[in-house]
Amino acid sequence: MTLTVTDLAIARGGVPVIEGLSFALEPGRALILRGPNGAGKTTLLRTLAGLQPPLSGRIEGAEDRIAYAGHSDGLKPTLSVTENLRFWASVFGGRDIGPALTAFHLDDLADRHAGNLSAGQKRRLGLSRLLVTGRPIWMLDEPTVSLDREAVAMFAAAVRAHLGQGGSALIATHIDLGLEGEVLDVGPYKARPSLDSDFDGGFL
Amino acid sequence: MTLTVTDLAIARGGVPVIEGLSFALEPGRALILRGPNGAGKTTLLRTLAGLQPPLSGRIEGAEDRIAYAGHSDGLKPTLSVTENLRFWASVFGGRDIGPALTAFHLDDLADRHAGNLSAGQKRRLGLSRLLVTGRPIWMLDEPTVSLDREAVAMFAAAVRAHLGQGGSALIATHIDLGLEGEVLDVGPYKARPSLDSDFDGGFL
Amino acid sequence: MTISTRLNALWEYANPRKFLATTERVLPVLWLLTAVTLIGGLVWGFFFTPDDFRQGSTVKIIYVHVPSAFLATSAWFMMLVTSLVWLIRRHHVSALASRAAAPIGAVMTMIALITGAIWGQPMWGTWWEWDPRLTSFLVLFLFYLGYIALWEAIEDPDTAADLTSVLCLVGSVFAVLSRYAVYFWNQGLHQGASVLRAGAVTGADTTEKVSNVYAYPLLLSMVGFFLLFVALVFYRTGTEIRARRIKALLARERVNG
Amino acid sequence: MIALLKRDLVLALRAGGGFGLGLAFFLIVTVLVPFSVGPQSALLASIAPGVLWLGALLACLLSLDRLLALDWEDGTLDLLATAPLPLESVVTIKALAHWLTTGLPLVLAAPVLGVLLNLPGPGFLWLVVSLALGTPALSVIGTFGAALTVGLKRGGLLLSLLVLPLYMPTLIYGAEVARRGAEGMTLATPLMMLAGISAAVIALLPFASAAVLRVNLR
Amino acid sequence: MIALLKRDLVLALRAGGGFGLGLAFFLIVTVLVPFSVGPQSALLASIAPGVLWLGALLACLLSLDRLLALDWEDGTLDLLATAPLPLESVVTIKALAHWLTTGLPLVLAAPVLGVLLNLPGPGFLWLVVSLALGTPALSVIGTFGAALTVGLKRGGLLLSLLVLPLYMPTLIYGAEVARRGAEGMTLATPLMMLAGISAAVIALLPFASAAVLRVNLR
Amino acid sequence: MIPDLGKYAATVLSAYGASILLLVALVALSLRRGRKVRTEMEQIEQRVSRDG
Ligand code: HEM
Ligand SMILES: Nc1ncnc2c1ncn2[C@@H]1O[C@H](COP(=O)(O)OP(=O)(O)OP(=O)(O)O)[C@@H](O)[C@H]1O
Ligand SMILES: Nc1ncnc2c1ncn2[C@@H]1O[C@H](COP(=O)(O)OP(=O)(O)OP(=O)(O)O)[C@@H](O)[C@H]1O
Ligand SMILES: [Mg+2]
Ligand SMILES: [Mg+2]
Repeated sequence: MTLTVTDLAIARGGVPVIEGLSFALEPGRALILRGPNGAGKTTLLRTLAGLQPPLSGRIEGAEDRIAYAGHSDGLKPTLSVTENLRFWASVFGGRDIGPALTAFHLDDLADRHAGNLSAGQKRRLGLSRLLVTGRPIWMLDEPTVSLDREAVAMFAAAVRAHLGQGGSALIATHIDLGLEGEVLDVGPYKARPSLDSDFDGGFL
Repeated sequence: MTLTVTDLAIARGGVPVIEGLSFALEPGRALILRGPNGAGKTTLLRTLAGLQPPLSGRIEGAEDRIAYAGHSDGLKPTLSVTENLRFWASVFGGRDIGPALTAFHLDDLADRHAGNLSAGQKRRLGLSRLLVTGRPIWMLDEPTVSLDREAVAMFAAAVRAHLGQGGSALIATHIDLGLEGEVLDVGPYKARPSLDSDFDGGFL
Repeated sequence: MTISTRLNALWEYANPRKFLATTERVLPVLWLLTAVTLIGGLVWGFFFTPDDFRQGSTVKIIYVHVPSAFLATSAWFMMLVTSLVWLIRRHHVSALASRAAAPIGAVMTMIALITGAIWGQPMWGTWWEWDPRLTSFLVLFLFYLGYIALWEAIEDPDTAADLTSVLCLVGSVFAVLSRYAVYFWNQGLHQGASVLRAGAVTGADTTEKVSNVYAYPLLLSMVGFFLLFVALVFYRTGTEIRARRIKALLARERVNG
Repeated sequence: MIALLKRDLVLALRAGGGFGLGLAFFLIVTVLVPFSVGPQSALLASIAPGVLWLGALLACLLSLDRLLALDWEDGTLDLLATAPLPLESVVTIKALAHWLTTGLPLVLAAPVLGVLLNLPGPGFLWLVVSLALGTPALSVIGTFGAALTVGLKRGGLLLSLLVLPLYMPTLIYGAEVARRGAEGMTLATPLMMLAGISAAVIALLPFASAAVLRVNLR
Repeated sequence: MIALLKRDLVLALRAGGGFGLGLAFFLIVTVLVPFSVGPQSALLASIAPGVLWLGALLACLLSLDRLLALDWEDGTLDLLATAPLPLESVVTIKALAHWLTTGLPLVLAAPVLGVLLNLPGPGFLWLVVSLALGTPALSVIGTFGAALTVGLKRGGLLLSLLVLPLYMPTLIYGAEVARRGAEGMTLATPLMMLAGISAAVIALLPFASAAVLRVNLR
Repeated sequence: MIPDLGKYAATVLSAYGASILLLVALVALSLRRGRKVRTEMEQIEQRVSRDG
């Protein structure tokens, strides 16, 4: 099923940041979100993931189909790598965690506490969570932060495999991931609320 | 004054991660630290900054000359951008914050609360702190995380200006910063604890 | 006009601009009426009523004590209603009116507590007694404090409105529960509700009546307190609306700039 | 759901003794009371049921700020909110885990501390009964408070301020049961009220908590 | 140094009423006592000084976990440790800011709460004096505890557990001064002990706190 | 002018005093904040309409 976004407007902290955004994300495709710092990429991903309501516009085909990965990984430092991953697997219906560990070369670290990993190792563990969700649409906010070159390649391979199985991905990033996919620059959709708009309907 | 590191060995969580590392960082030069995830870059920087003691080896010319910037920025979300920066300026001896704000294009954001900035804007504020410390050696741990391309260029310009004034910089990063400087790969110095080494001298 | 169209007309005041325009017109009159009734009631009560044979001149405290106590509870009730309106119909003015009313309610509660404490000293020989009625007012005061603190602590206005509204709802339920609990826990010394009983006002109630000499100025000063409350709520809601608009304007300027 | 409960319990155990600490705090508060009010045993006996209830309440209260805040800070709540679990059950399980790690140990430890404070003989049974009925309500109400304040940077004290008045009815009836029990008086009414409050709160409040949490996650 | 103090005070104010909340907690604890031990005013009067001291202590205690933990979490402590300020003065200023935002308001509010608990007339003066002498010690000791637990993920309760025994001498002498004051007895000895403890703690403990903090930052 | 309040003069006067003080403070603070916010809003509205 395609994720369709029509004429979306979103706000952060009560201030509109993006408006008039429309796109469609088909199964098997990846869409790379770009835009300068503060453009509203994070806000857009959170809105699509259902964490905050849009100001206006329609989002179709998102309900319960999204695996979201934000700036923080949701790891518990006192649980081991396996325990962290197994927890998410059982929340999302109990998939096997073996393939996820292998895809991100975590087998050697499996029994380490997540708190004792380096920044990049933590991130790899956070990304491996995507594989156990079984959700078709991945929404990733700067997934490759702290990853070394080899790990970025692992990540790209994981995304490609996901697309190959009919999944899709929406990825906000500032660097080049080595992924083929359309690029959506959110810069042009920057919200410019007109100054004389009605005081009546709200305060803007 | 040159920062000289001789035969350094460092440990993280009781486990040696790097040993036999020696290098010298002269004024006006930048040294780029590279190495795969978990190689020990963060540990090395924290040791040089004096936050943790080395296992063995000597560090000369570091005392009170280092401005450290780690994975987190030390920003207070309820203080404004100016207030955050002015605090650090007065801790480090009361420099003017104007140039720092300008160098990272923060003038427009000056009155915003730091908590309401996007990830990249926060990072820019964190980096601008370096300019008000007046310290000659910068130690930066993945400084360009979340920065867009334009901001990475700002950062590179700031580093170049710092080097031009006789400062030096040690930067751990996975991406290309567009900075000329020697590269130090810490990979080869990975500690290989010999299993038969003396049990007496500290259980290893 | 049928009742429903009348009600619909009422909703129009949930529009910030309309609200501002209307209150702007009404407020001067309201302030004037407030001054007349409040000062009238208090002066009448303070200067022109006789002393009670048992309580002496302390009976005059009733003219501030009872109206403030009455408004302390009424203000919370108003906040409950406006919170519900916000949660159901999402009219911003309604949420802001709750916010504007809370400090007034808190001050009224404080006045009731302070005058009561001062009154208690000669009457019961102590400043404070864990009497259920006094205690439930203390609890009410704590609810006010928590409610105000929550508003202050949250930055995003809509989030703050949602959270404080839910708090007000849940808090109201617990406030009622506390009141019952407190009455169960300690049967107190305080007067029963005598003023508001019709019999008391007309003098037909013999046991606990507040005689007419006291009742009329008391009623007047209650009206005065009530009008003061209304005027303050109107005025402060206007302030909140403007503050909110400032925030929106600045934010928009930032986005465009 | 069971995975979440299990994880919360493991976390409580690993975080340097989630069980032990609530208990230790309870113990210490109880121990501090004789130091602050003086050691006369008649006086202590007369305030013992109340002090134990108050100590239990404060021990509960103190552990509330880690109930949701940790999961908020590291992004777990965002991820849970997009997971196939309804937030209502997330909140209920959090409250259950809190009770298992804080309330239950308090219930079990209360008789021991009763000895320290010269609690009269018949009081022990009713102290335990009242705590067993009341502490679940404390956990559920606390979860509501935690959900209200979770967005706020370290809302620890605001949380206390909001939650304490909500604890009032439970405390009054609970302490009343314990006190009447200790003095051998009839206690059917407060006992029923306590049970009623607990039941109502457990049945209804999770909906409010989930709603509030959803708002805070925006 | 002044910059740090000023920043801490501003932060306390901005964080949704840093001042108000410690106070509110103190108020609430005091209010809960009659609910749990019952409303008899003679009983209340006899435990009033102790309860007020205990309430002040708990209010202090509750705000300790934000004393250093916030600065730890966002990396500020790392940066401060590499700044030209000695850690000893950082720690002292933190304690001072804590006292100004928590201890001082408690001292000022205590008489009002004394009224609620029927504190006997002469007790008011000595309650205030003992709190004014004792709360600085509470802040300094608390800072030590906070420094000790700052590395641990949400060591809130562990902190309480470690700090409470350290609070014991201050509490004992402080409550004793207040109690003797209320009963009109002589109180020179406990008063001098209290003052002595405060002075010694303020002079020496910051060194221990700084040492411990340095270890925790590694 | 002041009526004879007997031995309770201090009580009654302090009760009235405290209440009136609190009421006046409440009104004064409300008015002060109201004025401030109003002028601020007008300034910003003017600036906004001039610029945009
Ligand atoms: C001799 C002393 C006192 C007298 C004669 C007195 C009298 C009254 C009266 C007549 C009412 C109105 C009842 C009603 O309208 O429902 C009232 C209400 C109230 N009084 Fe007092 N009072 C006294 C002392 C106190 C004290 C010491 C306090 C608290 C510190 C206090 C707190 C209150 C409160 C909170 C109410 C409102 C109760 C309600 O509306 O249900 N009073 N008082
Ligand atoms: N809590 C907040 N309150 C108010 N405004 C905010 C808040 N958080 C972010 N903003 C603002 O909203 C805008 C969009 O932020 P967002 O985080 O979505 O940007 P982004 O595209 O993800 O940027 P980055 O690349 O730096 O992560 C920014 O201008 C930011 O300053
Ligand atoms: N608290 C800890 N306890 C034990 N081991 C740790 C701890 N933190 C990190 N480590 C381990 O120490 C090693 C070095 O970690 P460090 O953070 O210095 O790596 P890094 O080079 O910065 O990696 P990255 O590029 O991922 O940030 C890693 O193997 C890591 O797993
Ligand atoms: Mg972002
Ligand atoms: Mg690192």
